[in-house]
Amino acid sequence: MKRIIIHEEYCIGCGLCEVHCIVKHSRTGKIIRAFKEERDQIVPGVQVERDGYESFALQCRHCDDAVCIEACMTGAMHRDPETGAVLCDTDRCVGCWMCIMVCPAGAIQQGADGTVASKCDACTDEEIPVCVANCPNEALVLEDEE
Amino acid sequence: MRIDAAGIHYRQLNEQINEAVDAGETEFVLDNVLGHRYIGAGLRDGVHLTINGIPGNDLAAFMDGAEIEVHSNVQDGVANTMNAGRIIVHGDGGDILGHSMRGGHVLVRGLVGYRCGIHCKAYEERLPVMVVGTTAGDYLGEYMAGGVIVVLNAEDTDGSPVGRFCGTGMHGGAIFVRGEIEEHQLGAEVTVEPVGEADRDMLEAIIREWSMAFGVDPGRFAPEEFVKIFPRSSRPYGKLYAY
Amino acid sequence: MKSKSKYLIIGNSVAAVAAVSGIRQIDESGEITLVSREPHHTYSRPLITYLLGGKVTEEQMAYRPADWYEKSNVNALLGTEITRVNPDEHTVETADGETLGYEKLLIATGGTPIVPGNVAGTDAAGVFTFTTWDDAKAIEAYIAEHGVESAVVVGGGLIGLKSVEALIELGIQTTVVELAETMLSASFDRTASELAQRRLAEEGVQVRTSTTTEEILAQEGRVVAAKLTDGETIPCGLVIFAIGVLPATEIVEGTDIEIDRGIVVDDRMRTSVEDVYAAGDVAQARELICGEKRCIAIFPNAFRQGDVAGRNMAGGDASFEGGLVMNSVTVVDVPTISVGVTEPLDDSYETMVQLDEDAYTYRKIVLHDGRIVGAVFVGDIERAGIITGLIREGLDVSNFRDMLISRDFGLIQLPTEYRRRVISGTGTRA
Amino acid sequence: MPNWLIEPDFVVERDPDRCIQCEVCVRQCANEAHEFDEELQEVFTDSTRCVGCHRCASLCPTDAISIRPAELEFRPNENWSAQAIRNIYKQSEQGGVLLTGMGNPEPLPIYWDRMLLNASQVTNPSIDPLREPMELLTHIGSKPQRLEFSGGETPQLETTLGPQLELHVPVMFSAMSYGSISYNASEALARAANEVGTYANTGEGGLHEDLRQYAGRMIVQVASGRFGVDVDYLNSGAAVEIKIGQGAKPGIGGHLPGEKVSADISATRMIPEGTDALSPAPHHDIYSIEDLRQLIYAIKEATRYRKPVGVKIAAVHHVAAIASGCVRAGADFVAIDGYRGGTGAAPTMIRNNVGIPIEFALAAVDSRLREEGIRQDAGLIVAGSFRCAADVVKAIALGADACYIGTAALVAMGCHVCQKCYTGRCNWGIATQDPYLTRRLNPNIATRRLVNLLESWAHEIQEIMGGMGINAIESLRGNRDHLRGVNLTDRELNVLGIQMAGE
Amino acid sequence: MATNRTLPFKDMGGCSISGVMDESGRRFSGEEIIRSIRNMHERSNGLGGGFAAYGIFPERADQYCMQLMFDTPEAKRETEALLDERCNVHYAEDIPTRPHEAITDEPLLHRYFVSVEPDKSRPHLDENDLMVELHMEINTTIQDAFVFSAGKNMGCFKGVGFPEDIGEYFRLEEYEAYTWIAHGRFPTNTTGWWGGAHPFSILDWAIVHNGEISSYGINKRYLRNFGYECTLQTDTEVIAYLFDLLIRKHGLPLEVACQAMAPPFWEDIERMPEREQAQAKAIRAVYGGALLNGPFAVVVGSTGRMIGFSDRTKLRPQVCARGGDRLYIASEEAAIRTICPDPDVVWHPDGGEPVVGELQAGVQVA
Repeated sequence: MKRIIIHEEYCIGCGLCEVHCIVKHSRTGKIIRAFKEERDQIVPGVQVERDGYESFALQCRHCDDAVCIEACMTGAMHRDPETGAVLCDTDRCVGCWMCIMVCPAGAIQQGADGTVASKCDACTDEEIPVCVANCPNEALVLEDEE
Repeated sequence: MRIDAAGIHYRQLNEQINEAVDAGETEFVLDNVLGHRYIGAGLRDGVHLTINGIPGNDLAAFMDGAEIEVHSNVQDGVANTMNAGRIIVHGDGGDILGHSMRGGHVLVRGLVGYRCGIHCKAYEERLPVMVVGTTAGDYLGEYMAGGVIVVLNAEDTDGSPVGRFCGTGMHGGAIFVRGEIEEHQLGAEVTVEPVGEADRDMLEAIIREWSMAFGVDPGRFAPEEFVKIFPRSSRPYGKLYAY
Repeated sequence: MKSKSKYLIIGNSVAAVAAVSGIRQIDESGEITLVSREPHHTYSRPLITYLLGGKVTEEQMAYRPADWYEKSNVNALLGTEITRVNPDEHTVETADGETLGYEKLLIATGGTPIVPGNVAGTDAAGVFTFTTWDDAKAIEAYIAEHGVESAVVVGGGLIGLKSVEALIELGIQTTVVELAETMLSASFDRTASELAQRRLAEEGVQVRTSTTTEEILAQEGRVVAAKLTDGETIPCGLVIFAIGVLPATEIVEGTDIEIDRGIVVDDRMRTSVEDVYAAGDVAQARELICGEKRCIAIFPNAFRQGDVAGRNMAGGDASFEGGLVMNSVTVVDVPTISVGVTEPLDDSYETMVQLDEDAYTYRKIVLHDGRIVGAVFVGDIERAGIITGLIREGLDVSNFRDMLISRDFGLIQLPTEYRRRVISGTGTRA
Repeated sequence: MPNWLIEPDFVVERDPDRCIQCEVCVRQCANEAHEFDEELQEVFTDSTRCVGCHRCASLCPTDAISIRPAELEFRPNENWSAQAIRNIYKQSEQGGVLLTGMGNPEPLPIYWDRMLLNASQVTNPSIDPLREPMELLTHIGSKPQRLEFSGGETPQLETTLGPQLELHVPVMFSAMSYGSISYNASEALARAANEVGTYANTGEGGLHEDLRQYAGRMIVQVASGRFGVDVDYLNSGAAVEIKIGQGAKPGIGGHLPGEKVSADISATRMIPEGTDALSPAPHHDIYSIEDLRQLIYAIKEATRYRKPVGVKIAAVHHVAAIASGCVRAGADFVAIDGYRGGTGAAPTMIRNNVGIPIEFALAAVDSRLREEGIRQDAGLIVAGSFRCAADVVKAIALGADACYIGTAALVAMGCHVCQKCYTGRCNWGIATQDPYLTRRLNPNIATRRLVNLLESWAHEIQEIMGGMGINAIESLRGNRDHLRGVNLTDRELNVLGIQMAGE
Repeated sequence: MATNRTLPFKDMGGCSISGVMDESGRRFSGEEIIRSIRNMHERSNGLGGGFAAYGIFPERADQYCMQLMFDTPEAKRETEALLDERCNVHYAEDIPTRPHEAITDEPLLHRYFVSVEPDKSRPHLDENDLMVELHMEINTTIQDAFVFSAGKNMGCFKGVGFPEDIGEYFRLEEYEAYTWIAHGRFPTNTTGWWGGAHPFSILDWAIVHNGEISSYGINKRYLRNFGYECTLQTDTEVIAYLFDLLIRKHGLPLEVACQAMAPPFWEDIERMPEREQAQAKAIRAVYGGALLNGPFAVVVGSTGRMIGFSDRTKLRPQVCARGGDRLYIASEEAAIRTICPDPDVVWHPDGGEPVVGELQAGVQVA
């Protein structure tokens, strides 16, 4: 599968990945409107962790042995058979946060309204996820994996 | 291996040494050396050269572990950018001895000229040590960034055993001088103190090493007779600029 | 013998489902027969309280899509109860007297709810346990039929709490009766329990602690009140016993399969008898932190065990790294997570705590021997999984322990090698 | 005391309709010009801190930021320029030497722009570089005056050619030390040189262990501080360059302040961590030309005559004589750095006022070496602000073997020529050691960009050569017939050794 | 080759120098100095070598020996016409040379033993002044003629090549002198011009120099105040003229002249005793234009005297030795030991400290 590889040594902590993730998952898809109208309603699926000079943008790792899928009591968390991405079916999610409890990367968040889990959807409808496409320093790279 | 250097060019001489070293030779005696340059340049561990005669400039440049014993004076530029090894000079040293030396020991029985130990620098386990038997010229230890220079003043010369501008631009290491040194002889970047307990053992060990090399009684030089010259700061020119 | 399957799975919940997928990772075609006493398509057991509370629909109960058995090539015998396992013959017997053969057998029968034998009147109508879809349907029907307005939930543990939540949703005045000094004492530490209790009280839930039910009082065969050991009598139209579950080991009792509290299994989920595996709430497997074999009736544990069992049944080589007690539960609107050891067991344990009572936020880390052995999160649960991961890994956190409790704590503070492995996404298990 | 005489160089404007308060600009400005006000939840900008590097504007996702020069006009005065006044404010406030970075920005003539190239029309054919070989391969090193062959039926070459550098593109990366630039920048230069088949130069900071894998395409420099110089270092590179001078600061040394001497840099320079790395103005073992010869031969001895040993000098008044001396002292190549050459840090007064243009220096040196019959004894490399392929072609036509580019390479990596390298706060992650900033330069990207640059220049050089009807760079090298001057005095044309346009 | 004189460059370069003086006045062959300078072959590059010898013409010790080079016979004719007009030529001959494979493109080399009569219209000028004037005039006005030396009982021999080859070419082993100075040259700008080699000479001053005079531009203009035309575009030239100016014309004691050229730092002056300080201040104040800045080591010859000194920070090497009656000064000790393997004493003089060899009391050489 294709996986977003994080080259943390090149992450500059700018946060453009978050910005573009928000835009991508906004209603309008237009950056200024997305921010002015919907900023509070979208939890970006990629979040930049910062500590001193170090940083990296972390989104769901779509783990091979995704413990969130194992822990999900509703079956909402599942692996997309086509892309291999781990996705959360928000229609089935009840917000039990078992996924948050087990995700070792801390890459799943409570959604903006607090009822369902929110996470990276790997931009499966894009050729390249927007966080990757807009990373100015190629700290995020989409790579084919065996 | 014994080589008669008379009448041969330095390049031939050094190539002969290098080829022999490549073939495994470790002991060399060079006779009738007279101004042959670059002897020992880049030579590594385990090689020992005895030089009879006056070697030319840049003796032991970039040397990296070999040992050289010279039974006479040496000319300028000895131990230039030397990394490791040992040089024993039974006579006097010229100018610019130990330029940018990063490691190894240079022991001189007599005096040394101007600008010796310039830019001497220590790094990790490498600690250059330069011992001057009698006196040193101006600019001793200029820009010194590390290492140890010891001036023994073995002949108790009148006045100061070092020249002017001693330690100018110094920002690391230490110079130990046995004898008088006046404020005006020192660079602005250094300060002087009596030798403390912390340095005593090291100084004694260096004195012993020199004394052994030349058959002198090490008891002649008591650590308390020395002063220590060391930099005030590792950043001497930090305030030179307007931003 | 009616049939003989390569793989026979007794149970239809998470462990069973995980076992199927585990088998299918290795053996795409070997015949799998799955037998379930309940007639339902595999459903999410924890959702029953949500179902009761009306938060999910029946359609949403499905743990796997409707075509899952088919797609997984599973022969599902739903509504079929197994009464007996005959390991020597490699067969099981159904309640209908049929015999099913197997090459590999998985027992994933889960747990049986506890109804205390020393409480009088538990046979009255309106007294329920609450562990199955049918329980939820029954309670819902009873409430509707009798216009229940108040209820007593016996047991302040997680099932009790989820039951209370469902009842709140239905507008039923609820009292919780808990034997211990605080609710949720088994999974939370005292501070978190008190926070949860306070939050429930704010929602009008009555909480009685350090007491329990002595007798269920009934009129016309129907519950009217619960009498507590402290003498108080609480009028109610419904009683739910939510004291806990016991491993459902009945079908193997009397066989050579070793039973302690549950069916004892090794790290490959094998019972003491060849070709018989057990997983989920019925199994007694190694616990991660103390290393002893314990029954840990929690969801992710069951999944993992089922997966390991399935893979091994299919000839794979999977190993269970040990169960870890952990719970995620939302108290009204306050999310909480607890993992592992939540209270120091002795002086050799250390704790780090950050508490804001008014905001209902609380974080606690329990350390032992330089490692995290437990944690509690109330209110702010983001990134709790990182701590869970550290507990699982047994990583020495001495060098960065002070950061653990910080709100800003993230993967980035962890040692590079560890975090790189996590970030790689290629394997989070040690 | 408040520094109220310091005025902003730039005004940063933020379009409130476009700003989405994403704080990308805040995080990208190492000078802290942008700040997020937590209370007002809004980004504000302090223009006095802006150095005009464009980092914020480049990364702003909504293009909400624009930067323009501060229009704080003094009363017009050709003599007392705003810069002159502000320099005095600064020095009277802080004392000390005015420091700057990059090359000379003063409005002095750029002679490349006054030389024009030739092309074939009718009388001789131009060549299509897309179809035909266009050879740029260049060898730099000492060549014998003539070759000796043994007699006999099949003549055998008797002369052994000394060590040569082999360039696929006649453009090399000039000396930029690890210390003056970041590790990532150093890595990118080394990798790009390897990919393209040219050379990068370590500068005087030694060679980082991790870069030794690229050393076959690196020139290792020996400067007055002798940082990182040992016999292994000398033998690791493709060639050794003795740095005597630098175009941006002829005659003076340099200081890498201790705070930049990190563990990694300390290991590379082989000096203790945190101490100033002081490069004295002279080599203290070179006070005369025969001393230079002494060092050249000391290095040749230490490398057993297997590496070309060259000398880099700044273009100054007697450059032809000096270059001749270097050649006669045994240099296998001479690199000359013009007065517009770049630097990480130099005193402003020196950078702006010392040295001569590389165009004249090159013309004078090439002519002199030819007059003396020693041109082929050494390669001739020129440096000092080559901005494009045409500059390179002109330099080669004037007589250079190859060019060194420094600033152009940095610009390829993202440098915006803000001239603040000396502060160590390069927002583009190039001239800094701050780990927060060095991450900004991903060496993979930087390598790619450098390779692209060199390859596109190579292609342009080939196009221009094709136009001249030349398909081998040997025929361009020193071929001043292909240059014509415009807007030059007779004296200038004379020194350049070229004819006037129209002649 | 006259074009070389108009080069807009000054000559720069590094070098080797060596000098030997026998203070007893005993004269010895040039073979030794050739060997000494040959030992430092590495310090020069074949573009210049030269010698000065003192006491070589005892039979004509009272006449000026003008040794000249001519690139063309016309220049020689023109020069001889001028000599006939200005002085009495007592004897003239080709300077003896021998064919040498390493020496090519040699000019015409000729010498004239002359004396000058006082110029009645300019009584303030003595014979030395007139000789200087003549020397300058030839150098500046006659194309392709150049004076190597014009002193009494001394001569300069120089040319393009390595010094040992030049020495052999001029058959120096056939001369006997009590002082020999020699130079191996490493110029950085010339394509080889015989006149550009060292020593530079005026009257009986001859000087060999290693280093570069950064103050050349002002030294040259300073000297012009006193009638010295620096025609050779070489920094070394100014040192020769400064010696002539300071010692001969201004009559300064040798130590003072040297102090003018390589004065102490002001901070050293400030520490001097009052009288010495006043003197040092005065010297610096008055002779600022004579201060030689930049690296140099020189050996200066003159009648009965050999002086070595270097710049005040000793940027160029200089080693001295004494053995018997002889004083040795050289760039490298090996060059001394080549001809004096076992000297009585070897020492390194301080920067700016003159080392002076003088004929022992009572010894007459000219």
